[in-house]
Amino acid sequence: MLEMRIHGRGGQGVVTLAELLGKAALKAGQEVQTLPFFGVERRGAAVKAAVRFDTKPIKVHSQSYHPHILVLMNQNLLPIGLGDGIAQEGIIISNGTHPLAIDQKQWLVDATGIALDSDLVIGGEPFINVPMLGALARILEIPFPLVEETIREQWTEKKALPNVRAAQKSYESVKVVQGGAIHD
Amino acid sequence: MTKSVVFPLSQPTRGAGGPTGTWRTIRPVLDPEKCNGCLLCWIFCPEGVIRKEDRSVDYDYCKGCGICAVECPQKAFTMVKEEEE
Amino acid sequence: MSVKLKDFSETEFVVSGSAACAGCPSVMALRVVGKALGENAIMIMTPSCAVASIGLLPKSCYSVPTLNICFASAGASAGGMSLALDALYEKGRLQGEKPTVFNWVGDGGTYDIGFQGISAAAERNDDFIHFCYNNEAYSNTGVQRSGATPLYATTTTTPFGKEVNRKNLPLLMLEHRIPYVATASLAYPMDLYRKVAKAKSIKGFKYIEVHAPCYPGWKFAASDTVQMSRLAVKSGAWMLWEGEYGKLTLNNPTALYAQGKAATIPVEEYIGCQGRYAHLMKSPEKDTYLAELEEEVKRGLIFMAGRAEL
Amino acid sequence: MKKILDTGNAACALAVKAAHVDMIAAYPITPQTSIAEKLASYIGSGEMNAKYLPVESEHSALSAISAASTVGARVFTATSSQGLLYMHEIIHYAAGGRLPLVMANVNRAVCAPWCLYVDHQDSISQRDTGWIQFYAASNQEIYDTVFLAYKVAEASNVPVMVNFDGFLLSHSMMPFQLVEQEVIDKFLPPYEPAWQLHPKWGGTFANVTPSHEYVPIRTRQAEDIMKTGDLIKKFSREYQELTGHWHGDLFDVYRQDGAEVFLLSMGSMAAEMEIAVDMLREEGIPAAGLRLRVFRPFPGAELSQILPQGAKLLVFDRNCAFGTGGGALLSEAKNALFDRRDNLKVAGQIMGLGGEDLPAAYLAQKAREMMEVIK
Repeated sequence: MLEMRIHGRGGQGVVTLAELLGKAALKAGQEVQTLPFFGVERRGAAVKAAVRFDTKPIKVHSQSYHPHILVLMNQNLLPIGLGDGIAQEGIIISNGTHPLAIDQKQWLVDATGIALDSDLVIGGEPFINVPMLGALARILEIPFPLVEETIREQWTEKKALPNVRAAQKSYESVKVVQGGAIHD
Repeated sequence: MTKSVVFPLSQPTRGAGGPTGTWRTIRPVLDPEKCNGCLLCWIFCPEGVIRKEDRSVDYDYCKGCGICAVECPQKAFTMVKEEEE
Repeated sequence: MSVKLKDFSETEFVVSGSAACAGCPSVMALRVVGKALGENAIMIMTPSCAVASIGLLPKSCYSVPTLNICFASAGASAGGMSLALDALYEKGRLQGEKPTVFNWVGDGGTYDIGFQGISAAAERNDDFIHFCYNNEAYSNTGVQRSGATPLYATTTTTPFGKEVNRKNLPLLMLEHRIPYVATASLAYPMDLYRKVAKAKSIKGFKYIEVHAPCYPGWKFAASDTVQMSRLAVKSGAWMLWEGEYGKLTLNNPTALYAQGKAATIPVEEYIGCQGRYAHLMKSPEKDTYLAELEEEVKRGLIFMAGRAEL
Repeated sequence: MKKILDTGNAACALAVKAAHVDMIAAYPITPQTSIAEKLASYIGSGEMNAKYLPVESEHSALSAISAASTVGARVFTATSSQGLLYMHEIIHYAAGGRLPLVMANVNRAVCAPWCLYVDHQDSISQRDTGWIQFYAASNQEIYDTVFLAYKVAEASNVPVMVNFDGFLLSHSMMPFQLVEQEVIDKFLPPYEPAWQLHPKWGGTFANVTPSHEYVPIRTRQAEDIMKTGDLIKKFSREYQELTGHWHGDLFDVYRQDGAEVFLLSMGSMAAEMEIAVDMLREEGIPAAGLRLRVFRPFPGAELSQILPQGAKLLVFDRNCAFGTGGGALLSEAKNALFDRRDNLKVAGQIMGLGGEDLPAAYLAQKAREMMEVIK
């Protein structure tokens, strides 16, 4: 079983990201589970959700303590994310342009930039969950057509199009950082 | 499944409260000569024991409240003591 | 529209030999209601004298199909039943005309424990008639005070007289802006019949409150039950009116009193013969109390006349 | 049929829609709310041919569907925690009136103090009301159990409560397979009430009843509830034949072969318990998982049958039976096994209250501790 924990802030669409990722993984033939953290959600407050992937039905229902993948919707969530725990060989993927100062293997995607470029702005806020979706799908080796299909099922054609573009952009531009150097 | 035992259902029954005629100490007696058929006794009788047709009283269930005697504009009903058996 | 007694239908909701007290106002009023509603109706009851009057299972004194449910449930249960009937008739699982669903509930089940559910059903405009037969106390449990018990009346829980007044629940129901609200009296059966027939013809939430003097509770002679109802109206202590969507109309004789075209009888004539006010009648301050109650009646008439102008 | 990814609450609402329910009344409460929202939306959009009554309380929700049931409608409501407690009076009424209601209860702790997270105190508090109680452990099981619930309720005239864990199932998305409508319709034909309150038939329902009439009614009710265990077994098989879906009947037993230590629990913790069983097996402990799917009627005879001579039964309670020193499952299990004359041993622990997290390793540790106690 592969476990992922996503950290974000209220209003960033963390639960929707988990849902879309889960749906794409289901299309890829995996068993999945999304487990939102249940608090009284307030805009801007730290929120989190876990997503589990497996080849057989998932029996775990407890919280995620040692995820293999830690997702940070903002890089300033690093202390919260690490504080909640990560697997020994766990990797971190964050939304940003510069790598985090950590020893773990990390991936980087400029989800905010992609959201702004793709007109994914609602009420002045860049909507970063779909760009993050593209990046996570790439890391999980989910073929992009399944991501596109998932997005097209979620939104009407008009709304789906910029989202598909953004997801594709992040799917292609997410980079792995090793030894402080950014790799494609 | 025996319905009667399974479901708590009751059926409309005359005298569901028992032989309520025995509750009386006084009974209404109609003087048909005085009655003009206004039907006020019929509609005011709580138990519906006064027949619409002839204002005759069903003494099996009349409780003897006396409302018919009070309300009759013709004073056609008289309340009389139950015969002692 | 005037209806004659001889035109009243043969429908009887009450089968003779009920377990009600001799001279009970609830079964009396229910007989009139049955004649106005006709056979195609379903009744819902919550704990009350009307339930205690049924007789014991497997016998029932009511020929109209009847659901006995819990005390606070009348509003929701009638709303739920009516909506379910809508579903079943629309789906063709029941055929013919939908029965009139109505509550037959006392002032406890209406003013007090049941008020939340009734207010909510009124706000939703559920399709049924809520009847409150108001005997101004919890008579079923042995005459305890209720929200409908008037000022200074004694009950077993107000042994020295109730120190606060009743609430004007029919007016509160009018302010729900429901399709129809009416008050009625045992002593005016034609008026009651007309109001029930009217309520039956309207879709949505209808509220009818019948003033129902309870002789064991109020302590007067059983034979005077209708008389007491009449005195309540004639003194102005109970008012006859109806309202549609918040618009109020006073009915006669209340309208005549409110307009000053007829005079009410002194309130003493109404309450003086009720044992529940005996302590007032014997009090050295009797006149002060009576003046206060008289003032209360006057104020009520002026208030409702003013409300009818709106 | 297609497999979809959605929450436990969505699974529940989809099943209620497919069950051709006629009338629904519900009041929002966390974590149940989205069931009511989804059903209101299905009805509003015309996807579902039913009526929705937006009541002002849970007491009213159950009062409304109880009355609706008496006129012959298939009905539904859903609630949680305080809402379930507020219904208590009508929960008894519905069972005594033999109304075939189905209610979903999304398990949540009760106050004071306030807590939004899962435990089973709410539904366990209703254990003597005469309702059948299911506890589901996955979104698929929630979906499938709703159909089974109507089937059993209408065959027995005993109301059914379908329980599942707040948030852990209600808000957690997991894949589940939908069943074709024709198959559902075959399993669950249109509701044919045994009687209906209607002017055509008359009758007064539930008036005051003297002792000599009350006793046979209550006795019959108690007997009929005991018989629903066999109905559940029968209908679970029938459903399996039609759909291939199987979650166990009264119990779901995991790794029974050669087992001597049995870990008994309910709800989502029982799913994770299987991982704990695997851990214990790896240590050489002959453990098995016993997931109780039906708490009422309590399958005492079946429990006894599963347990071999000298077995160790470890009971994990997500509730507290205050004043007994343990949880309700422990009391029930001991009651069911009292007549055994072998050296069977039973131990119990209360855990997971107010959403306390229960990872498999923790469950395994608790199992080891209990084994020490009854060694």
